[in-house]
Amino acid sequence: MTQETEQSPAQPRQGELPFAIVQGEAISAPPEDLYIPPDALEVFLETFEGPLDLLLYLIRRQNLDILDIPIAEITRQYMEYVELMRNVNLDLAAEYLVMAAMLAEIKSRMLLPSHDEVEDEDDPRAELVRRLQEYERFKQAASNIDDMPHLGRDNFPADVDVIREDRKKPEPDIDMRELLLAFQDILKRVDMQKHHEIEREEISIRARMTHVLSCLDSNNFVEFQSLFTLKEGRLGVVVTLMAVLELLKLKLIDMVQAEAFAPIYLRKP
Amino acid sequence: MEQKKRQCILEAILISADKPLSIEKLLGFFDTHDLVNRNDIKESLAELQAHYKDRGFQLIETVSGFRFQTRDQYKQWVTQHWDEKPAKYSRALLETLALIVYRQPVTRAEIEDIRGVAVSSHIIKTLQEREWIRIVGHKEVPGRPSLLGTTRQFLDYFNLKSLDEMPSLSEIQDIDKLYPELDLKMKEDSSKEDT
Amino acid sequence: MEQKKRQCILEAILISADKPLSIEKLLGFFDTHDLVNRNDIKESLAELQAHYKDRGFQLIETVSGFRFQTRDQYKQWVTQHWDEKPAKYSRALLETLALIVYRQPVTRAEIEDIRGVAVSSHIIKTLQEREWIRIVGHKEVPGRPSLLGTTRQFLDYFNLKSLDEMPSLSEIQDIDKLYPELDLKMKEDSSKEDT
Repeated sequence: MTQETEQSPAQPRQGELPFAIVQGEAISAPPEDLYIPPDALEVFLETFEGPLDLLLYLIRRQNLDILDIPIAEITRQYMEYVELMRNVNLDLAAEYLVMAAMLAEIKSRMLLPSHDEVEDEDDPRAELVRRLQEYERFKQAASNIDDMPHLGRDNFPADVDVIREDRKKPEPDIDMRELLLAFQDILKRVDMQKHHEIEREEISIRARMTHVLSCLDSNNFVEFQSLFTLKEGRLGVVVTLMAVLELLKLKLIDMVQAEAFAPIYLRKP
Repeated sequence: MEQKKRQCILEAILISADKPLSIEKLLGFFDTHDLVNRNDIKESLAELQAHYKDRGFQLIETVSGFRFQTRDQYKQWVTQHWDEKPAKYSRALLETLALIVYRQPVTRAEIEDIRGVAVSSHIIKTLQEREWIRIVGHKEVPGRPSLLGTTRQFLDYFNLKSLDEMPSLSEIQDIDKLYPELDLKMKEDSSKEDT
Repeated sequence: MEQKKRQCILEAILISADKPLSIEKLLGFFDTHDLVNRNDIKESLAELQAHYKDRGFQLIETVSGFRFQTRDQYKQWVTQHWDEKPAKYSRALLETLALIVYRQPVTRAEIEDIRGVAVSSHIIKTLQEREWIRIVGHKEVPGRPSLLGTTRQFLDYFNLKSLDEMPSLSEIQDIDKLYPELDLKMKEDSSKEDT
């Protein structure tokens, strides 16, 4: 099974997908016999939670009775959808293909002549209907949970100042090892995912970047030279210089010089 | 201790607490010579609930105890404290949570079976970090998969005294009620096509 | 907006605020079509002060604005909140702190990107209140997100003279060699957990 793509709530969702590009060629019109308006494709990834969800949607679009699904028609629409997804080069989840196979199997069984002598033979659609209905209940439950008042979204705990006797609230202790273990864990996970690259850069430059930023504010210019402490020696000067260059690259600071050989000033943009 | 003073002390304790406090815990705030018993506390809590029934905040009872919190109807103003809107939960997360709530103890495979898609590890991790779910045991099948269940914090977060207060799982839904939001969105989109 | 509703909204805002709010700031919580002006706010604040004049907490005005706080005469009870043992920091908090240490200056989104999970505001707030991290600037991208970095207090806590003394990334890979004695100690600690 492939993993569904869970989007972190903090990351903005991609607003618009480019419309279909097939073999390097942009497609301006969707297949004509497509029941689903092409706009639906844009919201596809955000809207459907999987093949069951898509099937429920297709059934509803045609106002079909879930208990009497015309499998052939639904299969056709479903396959068109899956095909379209493939064309737009989306990462097509294996679950959708499994469902397509299941639909095809049901369809083929329904095409076979029915055995009248076997009275209680199961409708091949029964299993699918059961799954759809079961899924639907939890889909509803999920939306019910979302509608319930959430602490921190709909209501907020009281947070008032406290007049208390002079005793300090004990704060949790951590030791360096705990902190490093946590970071080691992240490194391991990142190595496994390979999505992100934590560059193996020296911490001193990062730390100096923070230091330089804290020396600046947006109103006042700070003289470039004042950032350097000669006491730190050559290495310290180099580290500061690299930190400043890195901050400039990241556009976190501005550098101004009135004329050639005039003092250079830094400030936050 | 006289009634009014007791009420004020409880009010001060609860308004400055960072978590819900049970009657037992509240009792622990008093000294023996304060001469306060469980019934006194119950009585004061009821008075406080009545006192705050039409104010900007209220005293609610969750599974772990009593907590003062702002009322839902003022969230529009209260949320201005923060620059960012509170995170919206994805449907995948909510569906996974719903399955854990109603089917607990449940394995990840069982959740995947009903949803028809793999459950991402991020979702499980997010739910665990929020302390809404936890591993409650292991199923005695090959691989001994973890069984997931909800926590006390989950109930606290949703202001519930017990899981029985969750809306009951619906009967088979009327299919027409599905996806109203998508329908709307598509209508909007197509009306914009002419512009 | 009617007087009672305005009072409730202000009450809800003030009771959930983590710092004093000036009349100017309070005004900012309202929308233009709420039709609330400075005088309305002053009036409501006076009403609230009168309302809370003999309760467990009161509305006080400091130099930076209005703030609810518990009353002095109940401090003997309220202080019991802090008699409990300090809690332990969550894994999420430690990982967030570690990323701020090694990736600073870093935005919250960048932390979330690496950890794969949203970072709760609570964690950032806790770290800021502990004065281990602070906002060192803003990244020049849409939304100008805060850049987080560590503080002098963080170094003091860990007895470091500078961040250069933090173990390098390559040393972290081999953590057990760094702290062999700690490893032993932790094992002892966990065996003593019941005591």
